Amino acid sequence: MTSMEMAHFPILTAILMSTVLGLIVIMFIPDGRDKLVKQVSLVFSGIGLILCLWLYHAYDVEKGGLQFVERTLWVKSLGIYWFMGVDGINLPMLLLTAVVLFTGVLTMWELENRVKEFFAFTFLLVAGVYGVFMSMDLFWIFVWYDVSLFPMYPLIAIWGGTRKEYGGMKLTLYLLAGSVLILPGIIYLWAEGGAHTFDLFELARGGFSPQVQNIAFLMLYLGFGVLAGVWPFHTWSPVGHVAAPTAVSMIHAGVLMKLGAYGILRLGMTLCPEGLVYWADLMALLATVGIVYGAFVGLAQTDLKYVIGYSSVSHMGIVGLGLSTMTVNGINGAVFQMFAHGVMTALFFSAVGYIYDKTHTKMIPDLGGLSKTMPVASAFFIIAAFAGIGVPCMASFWAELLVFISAVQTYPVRGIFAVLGLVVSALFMLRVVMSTFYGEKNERWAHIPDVPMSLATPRIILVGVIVFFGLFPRMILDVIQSAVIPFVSSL
Amino acid sequence: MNFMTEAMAQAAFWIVVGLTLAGAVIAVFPRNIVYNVLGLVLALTGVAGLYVFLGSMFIGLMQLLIYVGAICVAIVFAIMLSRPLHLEVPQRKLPKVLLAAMASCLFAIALIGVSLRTAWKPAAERGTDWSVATIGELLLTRYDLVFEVISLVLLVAILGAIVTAGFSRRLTS
Amino acid sequence: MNTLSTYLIIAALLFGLGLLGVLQRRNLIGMLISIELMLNGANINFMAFNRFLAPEPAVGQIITLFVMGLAAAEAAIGLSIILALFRKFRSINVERAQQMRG
Amino acid sequence: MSWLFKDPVLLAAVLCTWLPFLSMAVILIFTRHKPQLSSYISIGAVSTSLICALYLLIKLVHVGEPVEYRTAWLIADDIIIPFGYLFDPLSLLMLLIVAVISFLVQVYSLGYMAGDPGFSRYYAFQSLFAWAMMDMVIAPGMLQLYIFWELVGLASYLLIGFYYEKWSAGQAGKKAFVMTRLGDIGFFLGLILLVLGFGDLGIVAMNEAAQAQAIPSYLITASALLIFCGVIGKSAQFPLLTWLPDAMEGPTPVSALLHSATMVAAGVYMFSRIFPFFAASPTAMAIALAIGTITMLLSSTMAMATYDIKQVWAYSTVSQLGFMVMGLAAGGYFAGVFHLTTHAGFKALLFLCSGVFIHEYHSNDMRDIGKGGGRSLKIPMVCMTVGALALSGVFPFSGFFSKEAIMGVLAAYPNKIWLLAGLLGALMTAYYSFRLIFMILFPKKVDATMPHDAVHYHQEKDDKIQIDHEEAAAGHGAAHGHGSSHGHEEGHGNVFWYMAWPLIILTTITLVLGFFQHSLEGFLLGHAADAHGGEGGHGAGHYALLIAAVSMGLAGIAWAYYEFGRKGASQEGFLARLPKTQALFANRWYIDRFLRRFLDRAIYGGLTNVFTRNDRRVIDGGIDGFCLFTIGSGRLFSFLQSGMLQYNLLVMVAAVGLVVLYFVV
Repeated sequence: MTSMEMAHFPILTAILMSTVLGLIVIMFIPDGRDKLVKQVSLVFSGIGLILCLWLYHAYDVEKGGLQFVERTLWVKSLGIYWFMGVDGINLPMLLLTAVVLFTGVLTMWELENRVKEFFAFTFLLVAGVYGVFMSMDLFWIFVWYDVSLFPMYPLIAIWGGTRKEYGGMKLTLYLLAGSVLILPGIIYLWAEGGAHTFDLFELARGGFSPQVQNIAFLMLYLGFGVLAGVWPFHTWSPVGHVAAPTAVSMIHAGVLMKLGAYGILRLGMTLCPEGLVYWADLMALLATVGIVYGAFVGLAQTDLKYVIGYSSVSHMGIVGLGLSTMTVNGINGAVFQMFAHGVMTALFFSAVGYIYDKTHTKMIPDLGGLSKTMPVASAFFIIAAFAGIGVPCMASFWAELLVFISAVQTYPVRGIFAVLGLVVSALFMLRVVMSTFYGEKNERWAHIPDVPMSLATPRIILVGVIVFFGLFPRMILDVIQSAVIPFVSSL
Repeated sequence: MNFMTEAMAQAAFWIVVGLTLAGAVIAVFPRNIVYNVLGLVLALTGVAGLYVFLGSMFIGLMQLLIYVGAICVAIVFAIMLSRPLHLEVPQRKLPKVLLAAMASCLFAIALIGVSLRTAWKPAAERGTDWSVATIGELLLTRYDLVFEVISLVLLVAILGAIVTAGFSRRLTS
Repeated sequence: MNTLSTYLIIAALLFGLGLLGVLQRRNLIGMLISIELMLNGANINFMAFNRFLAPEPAVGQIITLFVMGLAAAEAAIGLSIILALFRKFRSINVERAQQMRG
Repeated sequence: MSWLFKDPVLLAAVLCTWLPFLSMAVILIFTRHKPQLSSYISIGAVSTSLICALYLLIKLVHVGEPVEYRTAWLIADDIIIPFGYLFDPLSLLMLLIVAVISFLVQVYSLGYMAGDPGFSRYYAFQSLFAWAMMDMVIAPGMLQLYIFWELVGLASYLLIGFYYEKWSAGQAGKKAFVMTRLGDIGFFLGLILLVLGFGDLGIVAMNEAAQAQAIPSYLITASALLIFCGVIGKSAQFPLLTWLPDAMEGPTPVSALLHSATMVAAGVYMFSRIFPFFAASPTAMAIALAIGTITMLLSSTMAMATYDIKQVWAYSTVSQLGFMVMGLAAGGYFAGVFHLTTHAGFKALLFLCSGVFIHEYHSNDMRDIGKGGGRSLKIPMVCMTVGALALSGVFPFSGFFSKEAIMGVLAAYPNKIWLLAGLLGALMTAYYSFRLIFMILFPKKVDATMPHDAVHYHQEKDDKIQIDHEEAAAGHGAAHGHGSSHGHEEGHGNVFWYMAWPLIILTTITLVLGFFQHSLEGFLLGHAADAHGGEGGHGAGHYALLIAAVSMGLAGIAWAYYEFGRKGASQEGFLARLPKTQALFANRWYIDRFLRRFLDRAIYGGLTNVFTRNDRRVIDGGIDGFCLFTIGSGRLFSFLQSGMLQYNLLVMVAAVGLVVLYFVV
């Protein structure tokens, strides 16, 4: 698994470098050349996307396991490795990141305020995200994790909207509080590991005593859980999303929140399986509360982005529930849901972003009857809402199906409550769709043009991804499964 | 004779002590800065006298040379440059003075307490070589490094003083 | 009269007076003067220990010399800071020089 | 792709089910702005589906064993979700019904929807519906059925809320989606239970296992009851029946297609699909029977109190669906399916006829249509009367045969109360159908100018265009959401015949379908006849029952004639003299109000409110409070860090002094 085949082209490093290089190039573009900045960003995010697609294509599902491994010793005395690889769990995440970055850049095509800095920070953020997803070394995971957290504050505080200072501060503080738990957790495991290595798999092979696992798992779970929007640490998510600019919301809700769930899965569950068993009950409980609670609170919101924020809480609850079942299908569903929710949420924010840019409001009572003036823009939101409800033949349906089946099996009562949450989520999505897009033509917005083709492109890509994986779920599930089955059997 | 010398030395000692403390009081209390400097000169001279009583004429001279001769003059220059005489002398705040007095009394009492409570023991074998030659030799042999470092510190301090006083003028103007 | 504790008490008093000056003076130069007093108090201690306790009478004197040298450096730096501050605030009152308050 | 062409049956199935999907995609992506082309694409797709469905039926009509094709759609550990096709008599029949009705409705819509700004969108959604419904019908496994079942719900939501400018349309769509979803949750949980307990969700496997008693009975009862929740939601059974009348906000062809013939029938279809499975649990069957009966009676009473022509048929649909559920739950597999078939025909007919009236007179109120001269539209009037006769169960229309079949099953049931309920339902059905017919046919003459108008409307067709325009200007037509100035440019007759031909075809079907009862029975029960034991052999009691049922229908018609039809009738009905009862019926037995209250109090006012407050006050408040505490304590300590050197030093000195004193002195 960790064989030292370094002969192949280091594609993972190349993907990572596509963002880092993009960042550097953007920084050297002279001020005022905004168009050039956008083009360069598009090119570099496109390179990342193409590489990720190629990676997805080249990954050998039959063989499974960790592929495209790059592993070199970096700091010998501490046992830090430059160790990257892909398996079925992080491969979909990489693809998701690439898609969301690419569409995010396109979505921000009309940005005018401090364009260079915006894209530079965005690329830094995404470099961190790529790094976390592909690193298999605890040290690097933590480093990249913090790299991805830091740009959030300037991105929100400078380009943000409603209550941006408050939102940005709250988000940053919450996430840093999470990483304050993660770092001691990692160091604790490193110290207890005996071999003094940060290599994830070597640590996992070494194993830990149940006592250590219980403590370390709780630390990692809570630390990453903050980012994954685990109830009751979720309140940063709606506030932060409301404050953030469109592309940042897309990347943040679409990708960064997955980082939390991925961290729980990759670090917590791999290293501390017995800790997982010990805390699984709690995890399932919090996840279920999150699903139901998020949906109910979403019912009462009047701000479009708040609604999406709470729906994210609800949907990330499904991920948590899937992870807590410790069954193949639960984890399959959770990883699938991470992917599906990422794309869906990106579409949501992308659609809202256009509406907000044009109307300068995202308060539901002020909108209404938008379908008449901007049918295409409305269609994107409505499609996202259906994906959120879990309509079949959209990617998230399969994920929810798998999670609920295993949840009802493992935790019958909680599972049933979670399924009931679906009705509420349907109610609140449709409520929003109706009050925003249905109804008489609103003269206030009559002058607004519908989304032009150039700006519709990112949304069309996202819709395409949702429907494609909805119609052909095996395209992604087989990949996920190739990693999950050995993972569960090793638990 | 012996008794007389003894008594005179005794008297001289206490006079020196009195001058020193009086100088210190003058250096601390009056609000006019010029009195303070003069008080400081008095106190430092007194200390030089005490050094003589402690058996080191050399250090006493050095005290006069460095402190009274150099530092005090520097302070006088500073006073003249910063023109504090032209400025209104601010009123003292009683609570602050009281607090300061209490704290420093506390500290002084603690110091005196320590010095009185400790059973000081002289070294078993005590040398008698008080000569300047030995001091010079030791400075250039055993304390060579320290001596160099101190020299360096002085150099840096002078440069620093020039930079701080000089550049700040350029920066603020 | 010529006992160790006499000198130590004198040094302590000198130090205490200096301390009092440092704590209550608002004039920076006044504070500097008080600091010189405190240094002298310390020097007296060195000399006294040198006279009554030390095995080698040269060592205490050397230390006193060093302290004097450092005091000169300190005075130079202190005074230049005072001058800089004076230019900045048009005052040498410490209570005005508080830009770093929380 | 060569595998596709090797087997003509498979090819036909794929074409049949996926062409509509393709047409939806093409319309939405490419031809949104070309309404005419969009409609041709959609109709082309659905007519190909119809041909394929016919081909499949002819090809497979004599195949005894069900034909199954499947491929793995999703493989997740031990759960395999297949995608495929199951052809047995039931699915072939239903596929044909769906294809026929979809085709007719889409043709009809060419006239009805002509000139609507959302014409392309309408056809895209129609195609979406056709795709979902057909894939649902021929699903070989329950999970595929569930998936397309949900998609059918989605299409229904989109079509009900088609006139999205209308607030009530949006509300109705939302209500329909959420209420059916509520039932679907039960369905879903039932499926999960079955997956975990039994493991195979193949329809054939389930039915065979249930018959062979390979599944523990408690599991069957529990999962059957949960699955029945899906039927309750989709087929608008008690207590989730109120969404269907509201769904009439959609365009009338949609009501005809979805809310009478196909989508709502999906619940009943699913019931019959796994009939042997349900039959294995007497408890589930008894509960289903009770719910079907309650639904039938309640909605019949509601239909008696409304004046909205579409609402009447909507209630009647609910009532007939309840009747089908009764038939199935009483053990009459063939009776239920047969009634489903005939009902699809005559109810689509009734809706489409009403659509013509609504299209002409821009009113849903049967009194307005009557006064406007509804009787002068000959073809729809005759067709509607035929439909109403079929609905009332009068010989020789198709409804007669299927109702008789269900009555026969009910009569064979030991407890006669169900039969009585069925007869009462037949009486009420006849009453409210002919109440409507008579009100249109013999309008109450209060206004002397009305007959003039009627002539005006009918005979001077050229002027009619102008009248339409005037009415539109008066805002009367705008109430319907679609502009009324549509379509007439291409000639009124053309539009009219688009709408008339489907009516005539459906009327023909209604007239002749009943006589195919025995061949259908043979076809449906062919291979399974032994297992069910058939439903023949009612013996002598059969004729008594026949007379009773027909006389009930005729009595209802007579009653309606007495109150609405004869000269000088008050046209008020007996309900007008019982205001409280009328209020009860008109308000749908207050089911809606109860649900609304529940939603307002428990969901919006209760849980949502509590959770939102909790979020604001407790969680956010706690965090913000913590932050404020941090900031406050920072402020507090910052006094120590006043920037005043002397205070800092003072504290330091005092502290050191105290420490020294403590340790030394």
